[in-house]
Amino acid sequence: MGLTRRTFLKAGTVGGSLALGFDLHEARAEMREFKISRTTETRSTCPYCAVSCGVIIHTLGDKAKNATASVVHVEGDPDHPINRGTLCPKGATLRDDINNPNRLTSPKVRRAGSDKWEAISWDDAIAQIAKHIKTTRDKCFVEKNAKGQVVNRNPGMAMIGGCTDTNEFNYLQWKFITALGIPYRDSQARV
Amino acid sequence: MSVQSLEIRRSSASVWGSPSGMRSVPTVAKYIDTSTCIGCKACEVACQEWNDLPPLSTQQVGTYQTMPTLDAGFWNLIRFDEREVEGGLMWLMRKDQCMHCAEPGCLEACPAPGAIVQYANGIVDVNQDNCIGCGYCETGCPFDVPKFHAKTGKMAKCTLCVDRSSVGLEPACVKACPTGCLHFGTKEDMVALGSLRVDQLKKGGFTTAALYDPQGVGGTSVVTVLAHADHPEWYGLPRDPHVPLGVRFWKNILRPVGLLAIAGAFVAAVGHYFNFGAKQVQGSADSETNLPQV
Amino acid sequence: MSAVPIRDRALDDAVTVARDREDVAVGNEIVRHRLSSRLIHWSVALSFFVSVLTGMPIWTPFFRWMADLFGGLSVCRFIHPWAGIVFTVISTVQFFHWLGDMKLEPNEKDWLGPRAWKYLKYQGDDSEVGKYNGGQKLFFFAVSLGALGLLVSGVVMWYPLSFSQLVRELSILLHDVTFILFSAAIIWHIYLGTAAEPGTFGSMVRGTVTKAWARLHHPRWYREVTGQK
Amino acid sequence: MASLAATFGRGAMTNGWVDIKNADVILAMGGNPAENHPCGFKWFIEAKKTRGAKLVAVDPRFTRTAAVADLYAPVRAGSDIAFLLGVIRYAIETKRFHEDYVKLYTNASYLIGEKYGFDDGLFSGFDAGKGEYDKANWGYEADAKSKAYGVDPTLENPRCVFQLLKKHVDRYTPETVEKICGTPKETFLKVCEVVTSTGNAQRVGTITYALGWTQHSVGVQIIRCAAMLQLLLGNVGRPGGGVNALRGHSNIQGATDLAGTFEILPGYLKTPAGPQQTLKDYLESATPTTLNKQAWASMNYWQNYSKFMISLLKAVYGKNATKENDFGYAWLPKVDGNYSWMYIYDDMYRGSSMRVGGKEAVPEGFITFGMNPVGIGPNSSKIINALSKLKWMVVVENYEIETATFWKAPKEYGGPDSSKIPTEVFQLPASGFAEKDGTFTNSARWMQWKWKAIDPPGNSKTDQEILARIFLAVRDLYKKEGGPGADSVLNVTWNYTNPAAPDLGEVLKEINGKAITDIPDPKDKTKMIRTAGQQLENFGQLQDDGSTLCGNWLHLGVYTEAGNNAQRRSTADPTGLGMYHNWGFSWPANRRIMYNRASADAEGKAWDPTRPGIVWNGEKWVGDVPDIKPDSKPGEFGAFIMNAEGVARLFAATLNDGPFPEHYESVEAPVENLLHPKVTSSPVTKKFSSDKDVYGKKEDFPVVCTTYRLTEHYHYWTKHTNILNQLQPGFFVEIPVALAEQKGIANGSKVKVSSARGSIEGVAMVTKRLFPLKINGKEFWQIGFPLHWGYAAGDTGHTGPLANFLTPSAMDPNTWTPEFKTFLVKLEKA
Repeated sequence: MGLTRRTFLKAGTVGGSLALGFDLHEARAEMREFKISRTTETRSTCPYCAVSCGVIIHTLGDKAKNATASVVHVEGDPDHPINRGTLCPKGATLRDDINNPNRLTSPKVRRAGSDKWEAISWDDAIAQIAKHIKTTRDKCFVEKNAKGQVVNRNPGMAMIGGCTDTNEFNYLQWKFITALGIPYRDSQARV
Repeated sequence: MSVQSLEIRRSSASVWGSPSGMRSVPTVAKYIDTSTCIGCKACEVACQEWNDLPPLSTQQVGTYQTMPTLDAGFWNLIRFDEREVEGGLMWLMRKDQCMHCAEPGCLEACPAPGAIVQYANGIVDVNQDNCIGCGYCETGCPFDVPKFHAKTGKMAKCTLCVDRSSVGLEPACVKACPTGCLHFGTKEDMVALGSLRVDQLKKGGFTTAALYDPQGVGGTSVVTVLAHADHPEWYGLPRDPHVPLGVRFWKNILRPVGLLAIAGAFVAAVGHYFNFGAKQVQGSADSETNLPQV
Repeated sequence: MSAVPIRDRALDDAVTVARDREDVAVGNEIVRHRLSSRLIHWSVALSFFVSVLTGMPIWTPFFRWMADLFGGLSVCRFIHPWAGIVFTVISTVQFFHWLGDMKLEPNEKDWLGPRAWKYLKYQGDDSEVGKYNGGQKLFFFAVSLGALGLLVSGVVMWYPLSFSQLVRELSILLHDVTFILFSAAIIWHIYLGTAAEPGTFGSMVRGTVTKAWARLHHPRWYREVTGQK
Repeated sequence: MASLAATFGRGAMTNGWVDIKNADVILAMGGNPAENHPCGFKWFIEAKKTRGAKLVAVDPRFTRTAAVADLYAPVRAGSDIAFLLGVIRYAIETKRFHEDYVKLYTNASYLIGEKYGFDDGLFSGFDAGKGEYDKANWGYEADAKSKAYGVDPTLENPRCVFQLLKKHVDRYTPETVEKICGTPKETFLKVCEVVTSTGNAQRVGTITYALGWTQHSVGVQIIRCAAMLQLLLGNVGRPGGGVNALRGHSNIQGATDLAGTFEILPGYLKTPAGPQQTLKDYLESATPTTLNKQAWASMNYWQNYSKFMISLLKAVYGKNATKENDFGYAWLPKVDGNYSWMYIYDDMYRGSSMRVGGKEAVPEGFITFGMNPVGIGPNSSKIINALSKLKWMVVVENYEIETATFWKAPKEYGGPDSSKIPTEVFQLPASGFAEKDGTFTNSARWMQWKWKAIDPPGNSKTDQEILARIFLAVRDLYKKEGGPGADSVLNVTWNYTNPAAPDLGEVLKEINGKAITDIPDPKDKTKMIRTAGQQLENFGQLQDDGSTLCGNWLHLGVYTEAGNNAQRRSTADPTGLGMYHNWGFSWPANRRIMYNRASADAEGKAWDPTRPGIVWNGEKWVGDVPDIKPDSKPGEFGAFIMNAEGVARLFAATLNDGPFPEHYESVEAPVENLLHPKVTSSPVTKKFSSDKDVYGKKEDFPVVCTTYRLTEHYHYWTKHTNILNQLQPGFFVEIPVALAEQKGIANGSKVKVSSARGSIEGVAMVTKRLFPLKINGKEFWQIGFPLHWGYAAGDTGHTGPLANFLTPSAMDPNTWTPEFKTFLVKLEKA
C-alpha cells in the first residue's frame, strides 16, 4: 500500500508529537476529496414530474473498457434553462432510485391460482406472452361491428402506459397497439 | 484541508493559533430566505446524497418535519411551524443547520487540537481525524448543531460542503434549492442580497423583517432572512445567541488561572522545601530513648 | 493496643504484620497502614493519575503530549470517563474505609486557618495529634467531596445531551474547579508525603513508620500504639 | 386538456416554465405548484422577487404554495367554477378586462343562434333520457349574406357572446361565491382585484393549474373558466400570461402527443370510428370548415388534416400504404363508443360490452407499461376485482407494484382469494430513465433528448426492447399461422436497424418524418424543397399524396437534416424572456409561447413593449417562432390559427356539458346546488352501475375529502426508496384542529376514514392548515390525505393504505377523467 498524503500526515502527527513532546501545529489531514472530479458525466432528464429538470448523472470510471460504470452521484444540470441546477427532493435522490435494491432484475410469472412468483426466462416469457396475445386476439377479433362496418379491432385486450417513458417508446407502443387493433388503451394523461 | 490550499483562521485547542494571513480570501456565506422557502426538503437530501449519509428511519407522528432535531447523519433540517397571528395563518419553514459562526462556540469549547477548524473563508468544520467525540462542542454551540455519531464516535455537522467550495462550487443544498431561497457567495454579497430582500419584505408589509446575522457570535456565514425577525423563536432560532458564558469563562479565565494555580502549588511546594527543608526525624529512629521530646 | 513482642523470626516481621493489622508496633516500627489500606490508597492514586493523564490533554493542548502515553487523544477520551468511574468507586471504598479514623475533633477546626500555616512552618504544637492530624482529616473530606464533584459533573459531560445547557455549563466549570483544586492539593499531598516529611512515604509502601517518626508527627497516636507516655 | 383545445385550439400548457417569471400576477389554483413542481415554482418566486409579482393561491388547504403566496383564499373543494365565474363577473362589472384584446382575439362579438339558452341549471338541448346535450343547439348565428358568422363589434347585441356571458355570470356575486365556496367575501374581492389588475395592455398575469382542476366531474369546465378569464384579461399568447397546465409525469405530454389515449392518433388526429369506413369519410368528418369573420380570415390550420393523416399512414404502413388501398386506412382499428380508463375496468369487471348494439368481447388480456391502475384508481377494489377476471396480464415495471401483485392484495380491498384468480401474470423488469436514451416532452412542450448513463440492472431490459420482442414474436405467429386481421399485424412497418431493440434515434427520425420521393417546390417545379430520403423540416413540407411520411406532424422539426434538435443545449436567450429557442425542441415548430400573435395588437405592435412575444417589422413577424403565417400582414389572419373561427372561444359549443361553465356540485356533494337545487351535480356526468360502484350520501358521509401528492414522494414509486421514506415515512390524514377536538382525535393518533367504497386507517395530522368553511351559513369540514402508499413497497416496510380505495367512479363528461379531488367521507377515531 502506498503512503498517501493523508496517511503520511497522520504518521507525521504521531511521530512528530512523540519526538517533540508536544506539537504546536497539529497536522490537518485532508478532508473528503471532491468526490466527482473524475467521474463520467451524462446529461439526462428527471423521470418524475413534467418540469423535466436536467440532471447530470455521475458514473464511476471514465468509460474505459475495463471500468464498470455505476451511478455515484446525481446532480442538477446548471445549464438547464428551467431548473438551472436545482432539484426537488425526488430529483435530488435519483441516485437512490437508480441504485435501488428493490429494482426488479429478472422476469417472473405468477401462474393461475398460484400465490407466488416463479422465475421465468426472457425467451419463455416473450413466447408465452405472444401466444396469449395471439390466442386472445384470434378469439376476440371484431372484423365488423354489429352494423356491419369494418372495424378491425381486438377488444379482448387492453393496454396502458407510456407516461414515464420516452416519446419514441410511446410511438412504438402506438404502432404495436395499431398492429394488434387494441381499442381499450389509455395513459396517465387521463388520470 | 491542508494549509496550502485553504488557510486555517482558527483551530480548536491550538496553543499558538494557526498560521494564516499569507493569503487573502473572501469569507463565504450561505443565504437562507425563509420567506420563499417551501419546505420541500430538497436541501435535506441533497446534503445527504453529497455527503453519502444513509437515510435514517423515521415515523409519521403528525408533522411534515422529518425529525425533531438535527442528527449526526442529518445535517440539514427544515423546521416547520404553523402559526396564527392576527387571524392570518402562517406556515413557517426554516432550514436549520450549522451557522458557521465567525466566533464559533464549538471551536471555542473543543479540547482536541485541530478537531474544529475555521478556514480563512469562514467555514467551520469538524475534522473527523482529530475529533475525539467528547461533545464539548454541543455545549459550546448556541444553536444546538453538532451531534455525536454513534458509529464513528465523533461529532458531525454541516461542513458548508467545504469539499465543494474549496474547488469553487456552491454547497449541495444551495445548488439543489428549487425556489432559490438558498444562495451562496461571499458574505458581503449575501448580506447585500439579504438587505435587498428585507427591503422588499418591508415594502410588502412585513415591517419587522430583518436579516439574522447575530453579532453575539461575531456574525455567521449563514445569514437568514426572517419576515418576522422580532420573533426568531418562531423559526427555532435563539434571540441573542452568543458563545455560552460558561464556555468563555472556562476557556479564557478558568483554564489559565487553573494552570497557574497548579503550577503555583508546585512552585509553592518547592519554595517551601527551600525555605523550610524537610521536617526530619531527629536522631536514630531505633532508639526510643533518643526520641526527641515534644 | 499493645506492642507485639519481637519474635526471633523472619527478617521483616513488620511487613508481615502489616499485611492485616495496623496501629501495632513491631520492633522499632509501627504499622501505620495495613495492606488493604495501602492497596486502596494506591488504587485511588493509580486511577487518579490515569484520570489526570488522560484528562489533562483534553483540558488543554499544553498537556497534549500526555495523550501519546495512551495512544492519542481519542484513546484518552475513551479511557478518561472510565478511569474516572474507577476512581470514584475506589474513592468511595476509601471513604468508608477511613471514615472511622477521620472524625474531626473540636480543637482541629483551626486547621482550616492559622494552624495549617504554623504546621507548615514547623511551628505547630503537635502533641495532641493522633493518627491523623486535622489537616489530613480535612484533606480526606476535601478529596472525598472532590471525587463526588468530579463524578457528578463528569457524568454530565459524558452525556451532555441528556442535560440542559445550564447544567452542562455548570458541570464543565465544576469539573474544572474541582480538578484544579484537587491537583493543587495532590501536589502538596505528595510533597508532604515525600520530600517534606521523610519517612512518611514508607507508610504507604511498607506500611510502617519508625517510632521516632510517629512520635514526631503523631505523638498521641504513638502513645496510644506503644502505651508509652 | 379538452377545455384548452376547445377554447384556444390546442390542449397544452400555453407558455413555458421559465416564462412564468414574466408575470405580474400568478393565480395558482387547482394545483399546488410549490408542492408538486418545486423546480418550476422557482419562476413564480423569481417573478415575485424581480417584478414584485403577486402570487395568489386559492386552495381548500393552506398549502406549501399558500405558505409563500401574497394572498391566500380558501375554497371548498369542488366549487372552483363558482369562484372563477365570480371573478369573471367582477372583471366585467368593473370593466377590468382588456377590451381591445377581447374584441380582436375572442369570439365575444360573435352572435349565437336563438336555440341557445340556459335555464335552471340546464343548457338548451338536454336529452334527459340519454343524459346528453344536443350541441347543435349552441351554434353561431350564420349571416346569410356573407356566409360568415354574425358579429357585433360593439359587443352590445344581447345575442353576442359577450352579453350572453355577462348574463350567465351575473348570478355569481361575491355573496353567492361566499355561500357556495366558503371564501370570505373580502378575501374573494381581494383576489378579484389582484387578478383583474392584469386586464389591460400594460400588465400580464398567468394562471397555473394541475389535477386539482382536472380531476373533477366538472374538471373541463373549471379549466374553461380559467381560459375564458385569461381571454377577458387579454393574457393569452403574451409572455408572462397564458393558462399553464402543470403536468405531473415526465412524459405525460409526449405520451398524449403520441396517442396514449384511445380517442386520438399521434398529433391529436382523431381515432377513426366505425361509421368512417373510408379515408375520405374520415377526412371529411375530421377536417373542420373554415369560419371567416368579416374582418379577417382564419388560417384554420386543421384544413391540412389530410396531409397529417396520410403521412402518418405512410409512417405506419410504409410501402404497404398506397393511394389505391386508402393508404392502409382499413387496417386501422376503428372504435365504437368509449374505451377510456374507467370503461376498461368496468367492462373487464362486468364481463360484457355493448358496441353499436352488438355484444363484443371485453379485455381478457392486459398489458401495462409503467402504470399502476390499482394504485391510480379510482375505486381500487373494483380494479382489483376486474383484474382478477383476466386470463393474462403483463406488467412491465421498475419495481414490484400493487397491480402486479393484485392477486395478493390484503383482504380488506375485497379481492378474491389468490387460488380463485385465474390470471397469469408476467412481471417483466424494465429499465429506468438513466438506462436508456430518448426524448421526454415536458409540460411546456419541450422535447429534450437524454443520454444513457448505465446499463439496466441485472437481467432487466429497455422498454422498447421488451415491446419490440413481444411484437416480433406475435408477428411471427401471424406469419406462420395467419389469423383474423392478420393484415393489420403484418403490414405495420418495423424496419429498424435492430428490430428487436429499435434505436430511439431512428424512431425519432420516423416520428419527425421524411420525404419518400422528391418534393417539388409548388412555386417553381424545377426546384425541390426536399429530395427523396431527406428529413422534413416543417409542416409545410407535408404532402397528402403519399410522398412524405411522418409519425407525428406536431413533432415535425425535431429531427431534421441538421440533426436531432432535441439534443440542442444552447443556453442563449437573446430575448431575455426565457424562451431558449436553441435548447431542445418545442412543438409546435419550436414555438415557445403558443398563440403569440395575440401578444401584439391589431397593428402588430407588442401590447407591452418590454415583453414582446412577436412583433411585425413591416415584412415579417419576429421574436418567438410566430404562431401565424410568418409573412402574413397584421389583419390577414386571426390569432388562433387552430380554431376554425380564427379567434379564441369564450363560448365553446364543442364541449359535452355546455358552451359556458356552470357551477355544479361534485357527484358526491356535501350540499345541494345553491343556484339550482334540481340540478345539483352535472347533468351529463357519467356514473357506473356495477355492484362495486356505490356512491355516498351527505347524510352518511358529511365530510368533504380530497387527495393529493406530496413533494417528498412520486406517485406510487418512491415508497421503494428509503431516503424519501425518511422524509415522509407514511400515510397520514390531515384534519382541521377544531374537527379533531370535536372527535377527540390527538395529533399522531390513529384515525379511520370511510367512504361508501371502504375505509382506511392512518395517522392523524391535526393542522391549522385546514379549517371549517361556512357554506350557505352552515359549517362544513374538509379533510385530505396524500396518495403515495399501497401494499407493495419492496423491503422498505413503508406500506400504507391505498388512498384510491375510497375514491368514486365518477368522471368528467368530456375527458372521462375521474373525480379524485372531491368525495364524501366520515372520520372516526381508530
